[in-house]
Amino acid sequence: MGLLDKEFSDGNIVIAPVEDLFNWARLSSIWQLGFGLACCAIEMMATSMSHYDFDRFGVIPRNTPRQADAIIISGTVTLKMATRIKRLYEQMPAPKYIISMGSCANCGGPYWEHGYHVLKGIDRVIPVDVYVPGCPPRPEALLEGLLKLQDKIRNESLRKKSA
Amino acid sequence: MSLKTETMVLNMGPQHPSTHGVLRLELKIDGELVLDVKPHLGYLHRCFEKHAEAMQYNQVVPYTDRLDYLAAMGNNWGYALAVEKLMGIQVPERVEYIRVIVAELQRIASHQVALGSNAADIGAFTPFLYLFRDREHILSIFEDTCGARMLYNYIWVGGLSHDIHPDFVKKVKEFVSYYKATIIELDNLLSYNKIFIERTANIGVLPLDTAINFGASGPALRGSGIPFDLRRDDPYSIYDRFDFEIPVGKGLQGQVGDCWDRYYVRVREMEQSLRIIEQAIDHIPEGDVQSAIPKRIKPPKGTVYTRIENPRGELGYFIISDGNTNPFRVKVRAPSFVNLEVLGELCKGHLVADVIAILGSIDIVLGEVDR
Amino acid sequence: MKNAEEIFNILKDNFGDAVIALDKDTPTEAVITVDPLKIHLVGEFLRTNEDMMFDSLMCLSGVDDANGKKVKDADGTDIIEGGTLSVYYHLHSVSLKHKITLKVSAPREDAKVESVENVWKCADWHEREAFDLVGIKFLNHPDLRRIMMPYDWEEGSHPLRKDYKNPEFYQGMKVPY
Amino acid sequence: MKTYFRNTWLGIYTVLVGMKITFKHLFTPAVTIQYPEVKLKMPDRVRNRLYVNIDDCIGCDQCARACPVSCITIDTVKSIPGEDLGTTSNGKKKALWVTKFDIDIAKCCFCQLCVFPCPTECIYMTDVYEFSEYERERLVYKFSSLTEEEVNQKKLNLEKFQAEKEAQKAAAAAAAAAKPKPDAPAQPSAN
Repeated sequence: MGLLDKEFSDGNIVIAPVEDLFNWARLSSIWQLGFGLACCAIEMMATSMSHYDFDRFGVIPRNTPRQADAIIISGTVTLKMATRIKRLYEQMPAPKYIISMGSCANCGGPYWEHGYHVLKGIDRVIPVDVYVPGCPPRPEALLEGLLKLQDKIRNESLRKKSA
Repeated sequence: MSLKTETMVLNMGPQHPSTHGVLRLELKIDGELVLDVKPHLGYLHRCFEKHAEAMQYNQVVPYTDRLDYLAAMGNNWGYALAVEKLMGIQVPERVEYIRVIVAELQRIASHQVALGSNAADIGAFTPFLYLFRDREHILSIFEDTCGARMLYNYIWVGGLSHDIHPDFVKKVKEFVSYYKATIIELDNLLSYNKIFIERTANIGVLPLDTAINFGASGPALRGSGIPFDLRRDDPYSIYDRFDFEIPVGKGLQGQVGDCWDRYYVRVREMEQSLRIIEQAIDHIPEGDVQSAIPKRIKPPKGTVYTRIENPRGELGYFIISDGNTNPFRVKVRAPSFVNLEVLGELCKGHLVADVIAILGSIDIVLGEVDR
Repeated sequence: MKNAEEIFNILKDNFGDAVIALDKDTPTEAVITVDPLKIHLVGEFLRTNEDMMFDSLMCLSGVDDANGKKVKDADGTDIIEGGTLSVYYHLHSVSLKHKITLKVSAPREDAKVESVENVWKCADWHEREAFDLVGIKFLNHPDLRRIMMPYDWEEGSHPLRKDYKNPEFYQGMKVPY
Repeated sequence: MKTYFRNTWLGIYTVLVGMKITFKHLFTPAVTIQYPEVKLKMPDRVRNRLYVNIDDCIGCDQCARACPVSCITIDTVKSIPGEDLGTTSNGKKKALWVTKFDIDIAKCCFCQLCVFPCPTECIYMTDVYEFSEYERERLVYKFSSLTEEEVNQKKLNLEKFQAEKEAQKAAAAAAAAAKPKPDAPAQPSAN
């Protein structure tokens, strides 16, 4: 997970305040990988625009995976794209978080039955932290997913890997 | 002194910062000069045509939404028209009027994203924010009408899923008068901005005969200077009752058919859409919007090809029916798919940075390129 | 402005046996059936002839007619043997404003159709798509590769055929739900 | 030279025009919705999470058939005579136990096609849009109000009832067969 893993992996030292500080820093500046796949990407764009304003939560789109903390899988993941997404995910530095946005990313969505070229859920390739249902989810729903993710980060421990 | 450089192959995408979805471009470059562009598609191939074969006719409508997700109303309409033509259904007047209004609103909303992302790719971010702000008005009208923000499933075969909301007329009128003023703002902010003109004028010139031979349609074709619009040249629905102009590229800032012309045609088209809405909104007749919806959709054997003018160009549906409740084959002639073919032709001889400007000015939506 | 019957007669005069039939019975549009190995000549004629001027190809669609025999293959899955694959061409003339639909059919096992890529440029990707999804080979096409499916997708498997069966795995990813 | 200066002047001037427009927007009210604190009022036709009022469901399976993505699965068990399942709110008599009514909301495409055919209007789309989850399994909503034991009980009841009916029928048939032809030739036995 990061900096303090090895030193404190088995000790009983009280590191709660440090933990809190780390988690607070992490949750309030989730830089996302600016990366759209399909219909949900338009709602993701709408979320970062003036009406919903992603920036209020410290979410700033970054164009390179090397600087990103979170990736929002916004749309249908096809088999052709899945390998690329996996590579992008691997390029991101830890800790990294994934929001699966919309039905298609959750489990193939409307394409789960006959989609010969659709990956049935991004969780078959990379681990997902929050599933946001909707087709596409309203911008508020995406914001709520983000708040859920922040909750998750807030309760994380440095000693235990949870992601 | 001439420096000898080797050609290099550069990959753009499928993940890339420009806002046009998952497209991979293989650029062959000599220094900064682009020698050749090879688009690689299929990163969003969602098997629409296979799904359509497995669904009943009315169940295909939600899937058509997801083709060109910026202009879902147009997709619904094209499909509904095709099946109506196959079955010989005459839809009521009220339905026709509502369809025209929502389709024109959708055209504005779609062009807003197109213009905004075109500008944002080049580096002008403020117009993007403003255009998305105005787009929310249209989305809220649609949400009142049918309950969804983006993928509506509103236009059904033979009718509409809901009648219009009681506030619909009032809200649309408010929007029209508001947006007429805002387009002028957009013009001053972006269209006549010298920096923007420098980035787009004389870039990616598309000559008319190339455009026709490549089958380009929509603003990409009209930017080259031909007033070809299916709403007038192959009229469907009730478009022949409205008075509107077809904006064409005139080469005001450079040659005819450059990126700026294509951009400007879109801006002027939004104005014309507002004009059509103004003419239609006061004349919505009374009636039932669901009276012509068939109980069971079972068209006779045969083939049909219909096309409508979607924001991106000519959207065609080719449906083969074998007399069952499921379509035998549905093929979508997606405007972006055809328009994208011309990209290779346009980019030759330009700089790498111009590729983004050209791509933005063609305005593709990968959902319908790959289907 | 010409209707389908006049166009058919003119084509018949010029190409004889290469133009096979005119199907007027469909409820919406008449379809002219053409020999798959002569389609590029017919297309060239239609595009350049002064009475025709079909300068734009609206749509080109590959279709699996599924009119063959349904049989079971070795492991019990239904496959179709025999029959034809078809390509539909929808043409439109910008200047003369008329439309026509052409159709060619080729045997399913070895479907070969002449490419019209050098007649209408936009046929290029449409033909690649028809090759990719239906499996029709276009002769003299400059770049006949898969377009939608990955390049390393199983050889000879074309998803829009009616007897297509999903693969279990692609590059270690499970395909079915 | 002249064009150079002209271009420079145009560049500066048009940028200033743009800046004037953006400056004006400093004084327009902000459009941002302060989401977690302020929530928009949803329009009355809004299409979000599906909800099933299971008390009204008669198990007719029409929504499942209308669904283009088949995300609804319904299992039913026939009731036996004498069992009272009650009526729905619009007076339809129920005849089936709905033993399973699952909606996989993760597959749902929110098209509302399932809502229209429902005869009792028990399936509808609500305005709840905040329902993201940490686990995918929790997005499968189970609406059936019967517990597993109850379901098994119902199935057992039906089986018992059917067995009884079969037995009765068989007895009746045997009686009927026995009566008219008392000395019919013996059935050729298989073994």
